[in-house]
Amino acid sequence: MTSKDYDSAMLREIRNSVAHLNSFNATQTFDYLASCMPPEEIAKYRRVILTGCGDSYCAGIAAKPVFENVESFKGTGMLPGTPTEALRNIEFTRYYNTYRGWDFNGPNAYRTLVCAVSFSGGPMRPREAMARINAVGGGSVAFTGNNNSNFAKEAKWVVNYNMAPGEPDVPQVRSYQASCFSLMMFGLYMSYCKGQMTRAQADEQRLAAMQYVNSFSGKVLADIEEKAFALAEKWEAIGVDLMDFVAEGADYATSFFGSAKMVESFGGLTTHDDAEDWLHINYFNRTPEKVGTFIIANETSPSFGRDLETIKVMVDVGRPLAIITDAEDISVFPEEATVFQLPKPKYRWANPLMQHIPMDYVAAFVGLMRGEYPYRRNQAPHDRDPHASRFIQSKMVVLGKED
Amino acid sequence: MFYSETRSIQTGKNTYHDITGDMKEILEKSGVKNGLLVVEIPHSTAGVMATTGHVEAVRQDLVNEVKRLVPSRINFLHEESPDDAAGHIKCGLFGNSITSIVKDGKMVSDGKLGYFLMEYDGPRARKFVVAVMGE
Amino acid sequence: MDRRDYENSLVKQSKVCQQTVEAVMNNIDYQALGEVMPIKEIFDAQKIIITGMGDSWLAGVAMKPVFEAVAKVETDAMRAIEFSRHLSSKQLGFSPNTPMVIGISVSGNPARVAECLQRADHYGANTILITDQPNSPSAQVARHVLHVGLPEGTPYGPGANSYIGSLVALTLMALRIGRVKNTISQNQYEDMKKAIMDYTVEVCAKMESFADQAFELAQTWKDLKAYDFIGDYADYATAFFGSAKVLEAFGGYTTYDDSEDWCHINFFLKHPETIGRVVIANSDTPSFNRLKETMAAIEKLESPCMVVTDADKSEFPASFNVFTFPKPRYFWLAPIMQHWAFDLVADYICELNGITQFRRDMPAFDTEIGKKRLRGGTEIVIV
Amino acid sequence: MAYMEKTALRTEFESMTDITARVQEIVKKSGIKEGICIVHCNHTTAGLMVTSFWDKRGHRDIMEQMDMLVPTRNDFHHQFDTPTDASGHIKTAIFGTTLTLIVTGGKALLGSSQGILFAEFDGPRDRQYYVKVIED
Repeated sequence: MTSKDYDSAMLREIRNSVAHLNSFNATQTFDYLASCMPPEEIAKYRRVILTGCGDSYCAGIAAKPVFENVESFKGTGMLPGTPTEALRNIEFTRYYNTYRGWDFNGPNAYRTLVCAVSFSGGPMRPREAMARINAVGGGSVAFTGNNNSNFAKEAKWVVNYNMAPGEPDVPQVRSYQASCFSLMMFGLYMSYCKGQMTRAQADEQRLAAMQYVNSFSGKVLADIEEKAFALAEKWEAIGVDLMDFVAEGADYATSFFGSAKMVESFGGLTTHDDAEDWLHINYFNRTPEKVGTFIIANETSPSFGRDLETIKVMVDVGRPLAIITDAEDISVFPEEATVFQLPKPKYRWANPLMQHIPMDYVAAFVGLMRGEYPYRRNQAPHDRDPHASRFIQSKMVVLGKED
Repeated sequence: MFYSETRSIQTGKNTYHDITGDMKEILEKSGVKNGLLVVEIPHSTAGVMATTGHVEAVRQDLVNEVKRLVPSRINFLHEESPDDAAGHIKCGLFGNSITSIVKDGKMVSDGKLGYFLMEYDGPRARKFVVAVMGE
Repeated sequence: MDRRDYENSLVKQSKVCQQTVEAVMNNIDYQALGEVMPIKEIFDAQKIIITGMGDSWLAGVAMKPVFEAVAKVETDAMRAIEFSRHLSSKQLGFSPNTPMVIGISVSGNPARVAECLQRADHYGANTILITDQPNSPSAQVARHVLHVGLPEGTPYGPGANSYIGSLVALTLMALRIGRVKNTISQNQYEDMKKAIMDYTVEVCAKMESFADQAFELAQTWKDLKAYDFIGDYADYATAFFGSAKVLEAFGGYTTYDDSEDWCHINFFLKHPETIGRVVIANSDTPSFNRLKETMAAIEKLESPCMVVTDADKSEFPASFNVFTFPKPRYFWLAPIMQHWAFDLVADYICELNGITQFRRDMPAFDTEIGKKRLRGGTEIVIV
Repeated sequence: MAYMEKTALRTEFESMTDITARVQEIVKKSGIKEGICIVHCNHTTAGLMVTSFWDKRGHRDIMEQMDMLVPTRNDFHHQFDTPTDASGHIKTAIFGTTLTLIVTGGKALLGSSQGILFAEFDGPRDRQYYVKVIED
């Protein structure tokens, strides 16, 4: 069997990811974003909160550096971006408190912009986020593929993905990429509206991101597929039954996302942590030879040095290890590890757009190898909540202005 | 003859509390006709002042003026809290006790002065002690 | 079977929990707090960032609410590596002595905390270290050092009392800030301090019955494939802490999430009957009703489930094993004690399965690289 | 003709920094012999003044007297930042942030014991000020 003998809706999404982002890029122009939320509105906001559930929360973590404009203020004399937080949806809607200045009769509240992400628009919690920020007078933007959802209707502004509907029951790759990309472009748009970068800089950064995406086409993606297939076969052969994901900063989004794909695709156990805390906690797993470990160690990341040290310990303790990296010289990694050497983006915030691909492939292949149906649909006991009432029918609670 | 009594009071932040009534009551209880009455506040950030008993605005002015004289600065050497440090100073300046002369079973200031427990920090549970001596 | 034959370090620590809190409360007195946090520096801090690794990071997550509710200063708990390598330098030193960076490391040895403090100091932020070793390398680079003062002779093993020490220290710091900024009165300040001790005494009085319950549960849970922890916000710290104890004590499989995201992700885990779910659900929290919805989904999956709560058993599905803790006078005290429920379970599982803590018996873990992983060869980089 | 230059400096908490030499240097650089020199500090918690530069302890006196006039209280209405910031705003309003000096003979006109001082009411901070010289 080779990887080409396998096919599934998820695999088709991964194989089409470059083409998909290209067509998505064509619809999410800065002019389109300006038609969603006018520049004079967006320029008012001094704090941004990115939120969503599951994959959408990950998209927020991935896009945060773009809102903070970490790349362009260095050495260019431009201003840093808007202070931005990526929050778990429940933490924003139920726990985000007034101590952040929300009780100063307004200014901080009405200068906070909440960008909530939900591709389907179905879950209650993102809608609750929109209602909550509206209740204190702040700004609400819905990022969604469903313009008619109650979630979109709750928001003051809507960024619609205008994407054709995908196949049913797929662990989502397409919508995650769209959410990341859309939020990132919105971050660039916000930065140039606020004068933190020029329009030319924003265009240049978008172009660089697309160049990075396109560098995955053809043989590069096919090679990743082969390598991921071999990895999936190897890990199935040694009986990997827990997967551990390690990354820091915006790359944490990728590792969290990757872990979710494993759960969705074949129900596998996963856990995730950063490279420092991993040494304190997850290091102690009793059966290291059965814990498939992914670490994202990008040369462009400020914690690359610590990643290398952690990788040494991982190999030393006997973990089956896969490294995802944008490093040009991969001789720094131990031979025992499977290294996915990915193209290096000009701006490091673009990494989360594509670096999840190896994990997605592993998720898809292992799912097919085990004959697992995504989301355990129509199987006991998971069929006891067939319409996902656990998050669609959840009660909406809007915390208003407290003191 | 000596009689004393301790009473409790719950204060607010930078509030003042009329204790004239309590003093009169305790004086009556003591049965002393001629002598001295002392009221003392056993705290270091609350004190006592005597001023006009009738006009509310005067007392508000007094509180404001005391605040202006000794603001709760943040650079006192005493590091507990700015209100606490300022409270100690106010207490030192304006005193913790007042003595009143008792004549014919009444304080000589009766009807003219009011006695006020001044809270310089708060809200806190406070006490004040009234003692009467004489015959 | 007698549970007294299956005691390891966590159970032993639970027996001296009250003495630990007493010692820390006595050690961190008014004077110690005043020296660590002069009034001017408290007023200078427009923001507070608490950072640390592993349990120390969780201490920040757990006590963030007391800073919000009492100190009323914007507070973030941040993983050490996120703070030292990924946080934008524009967030440090934008105003004198801001933010107030509180690093936590009981031993003071790992390089990363020293790196955090040096980076903060480099950009003009204020630095305070909470530690039990005032002469440690991290203490050398901190502007102020708060000595926790844990009693001597804590048995070697996964830390619970050291975690409590950090939690109590953070609480006392938040109370001092609140008192200085006059968000609480002296009365409230004293009552809050007393509430820490009152809550400790109340929980410690129930510790024996918790141990009974935990031992019974451990016997049915010892062969489960994995443990899945669910908690929101401050209770996420308790959930994550439980997961860390699983790894430290017996190296099992764990995973964790909040009540909302669990419904989107970990709901789909295969063979739910082999996964023990641990839910932290306190009745006063704003997401209590959400947690109940999540628990209804867990019930449908027929996973074994234990609940750590301050509410009555009757609030939860009948098949769940409920650890009811006393309700603290202030809601933010709950994380100081609620981790004990799973600590005890983890300890008994470890002993029932005859596993050595921290894998000290396994040759794979007995290597130079493994031993030096936290300190040796770790370079300090200021970005 | 006019000439302008920006100067950066790092201050200490509640400190005074003598910037006379730097201002004279800029005046000299401008090549202007007769005219006006404006010194402007673009901050809200730092100001400018002309005073005797001989004795640094005298500067401490000014700062302490300012502290007595405008104590750094904790109950300012301006609660957004810090008490030092709130009192700093008031002190700066009293001091002013702009000085106008006469330029004659290629130098800013100052008395024999007069100096130009940059007064920091918060700090330590990175600060800056501008000097503009305009020819008659």
